[in-house]
Amino acid sequence: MDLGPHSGFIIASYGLCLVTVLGLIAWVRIDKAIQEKALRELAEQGVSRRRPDAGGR
Amino acid sequence: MTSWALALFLRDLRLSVRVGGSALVGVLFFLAVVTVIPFGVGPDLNLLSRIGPAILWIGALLATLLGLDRLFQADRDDGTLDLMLMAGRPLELVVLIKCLAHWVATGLPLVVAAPLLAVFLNLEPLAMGAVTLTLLVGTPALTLIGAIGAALTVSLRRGGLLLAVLVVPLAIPVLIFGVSAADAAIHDPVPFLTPFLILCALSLIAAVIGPVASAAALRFASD
Amino acid sequence: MAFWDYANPTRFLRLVQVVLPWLTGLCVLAFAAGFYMSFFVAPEDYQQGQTVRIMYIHVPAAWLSMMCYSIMAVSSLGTLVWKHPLADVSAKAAAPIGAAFTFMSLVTGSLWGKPMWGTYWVWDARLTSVLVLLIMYLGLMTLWRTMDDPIKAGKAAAILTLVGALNLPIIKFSVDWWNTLHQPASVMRMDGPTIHPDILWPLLVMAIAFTLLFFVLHLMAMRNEILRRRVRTLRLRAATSAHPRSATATAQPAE
Amino acid sequence: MFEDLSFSLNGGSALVVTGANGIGKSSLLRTLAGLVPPSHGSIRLEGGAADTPPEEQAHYFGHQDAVKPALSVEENLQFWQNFTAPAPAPGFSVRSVTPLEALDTLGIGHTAQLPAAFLSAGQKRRLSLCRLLVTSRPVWLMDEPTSALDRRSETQLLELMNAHLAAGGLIVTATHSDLALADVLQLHLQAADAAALPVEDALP
Repeated sequence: MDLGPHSGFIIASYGLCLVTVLGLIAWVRIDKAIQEKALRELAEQGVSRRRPDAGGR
Repeated sequence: MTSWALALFLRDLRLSVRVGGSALVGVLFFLAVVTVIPFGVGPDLNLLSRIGPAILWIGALLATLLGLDRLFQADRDDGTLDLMLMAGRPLELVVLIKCLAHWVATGLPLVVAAPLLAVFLNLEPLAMGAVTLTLLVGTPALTLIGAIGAALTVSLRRGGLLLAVLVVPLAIPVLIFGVSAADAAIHDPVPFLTPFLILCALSLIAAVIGPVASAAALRFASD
Repeated sequence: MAFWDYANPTRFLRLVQVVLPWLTGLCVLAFAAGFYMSFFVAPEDYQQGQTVRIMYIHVPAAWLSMMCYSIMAVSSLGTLVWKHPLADVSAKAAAPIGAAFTFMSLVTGSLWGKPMWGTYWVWDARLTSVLVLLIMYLGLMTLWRTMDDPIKAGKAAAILTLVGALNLPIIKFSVDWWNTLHQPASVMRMDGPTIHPDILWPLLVMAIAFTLLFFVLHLMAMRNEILRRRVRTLRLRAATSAHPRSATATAQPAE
Repeated sequence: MFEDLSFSLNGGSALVVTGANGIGKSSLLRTLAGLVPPSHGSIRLEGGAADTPPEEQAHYFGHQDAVKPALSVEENLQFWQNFTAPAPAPGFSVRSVTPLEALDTLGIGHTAQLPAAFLSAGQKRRLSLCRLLVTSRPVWLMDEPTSALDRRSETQLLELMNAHLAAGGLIVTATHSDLALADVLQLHLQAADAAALPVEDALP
């Protein structure tokens, strides 16, 4: 379709929005991977969540 | 021989990026200053584009000063500074590297943000480029001169404000030649290169005087 | 009260696991419909031509930027008044998303403004208020980052969010007043488009799509935040017990 | 601050500085560390690198831990190993260990990857102590080394100090508690005119 004389601006605004949303999705996914990796490593070390008497406090 | 320098640089960079660091607070402050000025002078775009380079430079100066008070104080508070004095590394170089890391973490983001903020001030693309270029060359001088103030106020509990008072007069030449170089690029007949080269020279001089003076101040501060 | 049933993070995570795929699917469908309608159903504006199509992302993004702040304000009330354990998780997870939507509405607005007004930015009352909102979002995000303890940071941020929520109408009002004092004659004001159903429907569908997107991202970010706190607790425990396997044998008085 | 204070110390021996609170034990150590210039007099380290000032051949283990909470435990230690210049001396032979070995020695190896913010006060103290092991320097200046340490860590600390002495190192420490060190000289600081007893070394 023809977007007229200002097609550059229209494409740019849709494109930038797309980039921002993809950035948000990437942030959420990467963050999840980092936290899950840390949880796995802690589980391998043998630190368990269900043992409230283990901590000093 | 240079591995200790790299280790120090990376450590300071990490500290400013991690939790509790202040890497992006400076840019945020820069944005806030540039946003507030039109409320004071009015939204006239012609006026704003005329004083735009000056606004950006003053904003960058204030943002740089704001982040400097912790440059040495954080290290003094937990005893790191004592150990650095005993580490057997030239203190002038240590200061220079700390300044470099601080500039990469707080000064460089200001330079990157400058073209974006220039849009708010209705600057022409040429003016945008000129301001960004002068900031790229001039903000290291601000950091290095500010380091002297940071070293002098390192033992004071509320050193931040005093630091600004001490450093602002010293930073005036940088501001003068930074703004005039940016202005010269916009208004054609005035030569751009003369003030720009003086600005470069100021940065180079600061790279010598800053570390030497700061190192001397830090040596006296440890008691 | 159903709201309180999900105070338990584990139960909340299970709920997210169930709801998220459906929500994502709906979101994708809504965006497909929204894009189709905004490009092929909606007519071009007799005055603005094709650039009016920017409106279909600009306006929903602006709405969402305000809705997100309202959600953060309610969450902050939840933190301070009702002490709901997930409230500050919700507020913290919403801030970057809100900042991103605000950023989108600013960028699209300025890309719309260039062909219409001849400049990327004017200190128009509405634009300026949104810029102030962006600064508040970024400030809140920084406040969260500078504090190590999530509970303390959550309370501080909640106070700032609520003060901001009370302040935003005042800011909007004063910016309006400042702007009418100064409004330079050279800037052409955009007239609000007469709402014709052909425009209204795509706009509404896009607004629904953006809202769904917000909730998908918000739930995912909340889940990450819960995991992050879990990691933090476990790490603290890992540090205090000298040998995690035989923690009871070596338990020392902390500090 | 001090008058007529002079002492000398040979390789392989320790000097324990005692005295009432506020008498200047810490100041003496900080003077030896080169952090406070002596008003007159001099500090010499014979047998070390001639062109290196004494404080650059010494480790200072003071009240402050110099631990950055935002860095991981290993990053903290790795930085000090890279940053601090080692000072080899002829009569002193200790190889510096890697950060992980040092952490294991002091029983905090399992925290290596954690941010240092999660450590307790005693663990931070032990992390700070690891610093002395990762860079080899002949002189240890230790201000109240046992504070915030539990009994087991205290025993470990004594073992480390004795090993350092056995390798030909020097230790100057200010303390209130009795330290079971191999070869000890006492320096008792007193107020007023009888400022300090000059202490002579016992070993050749």
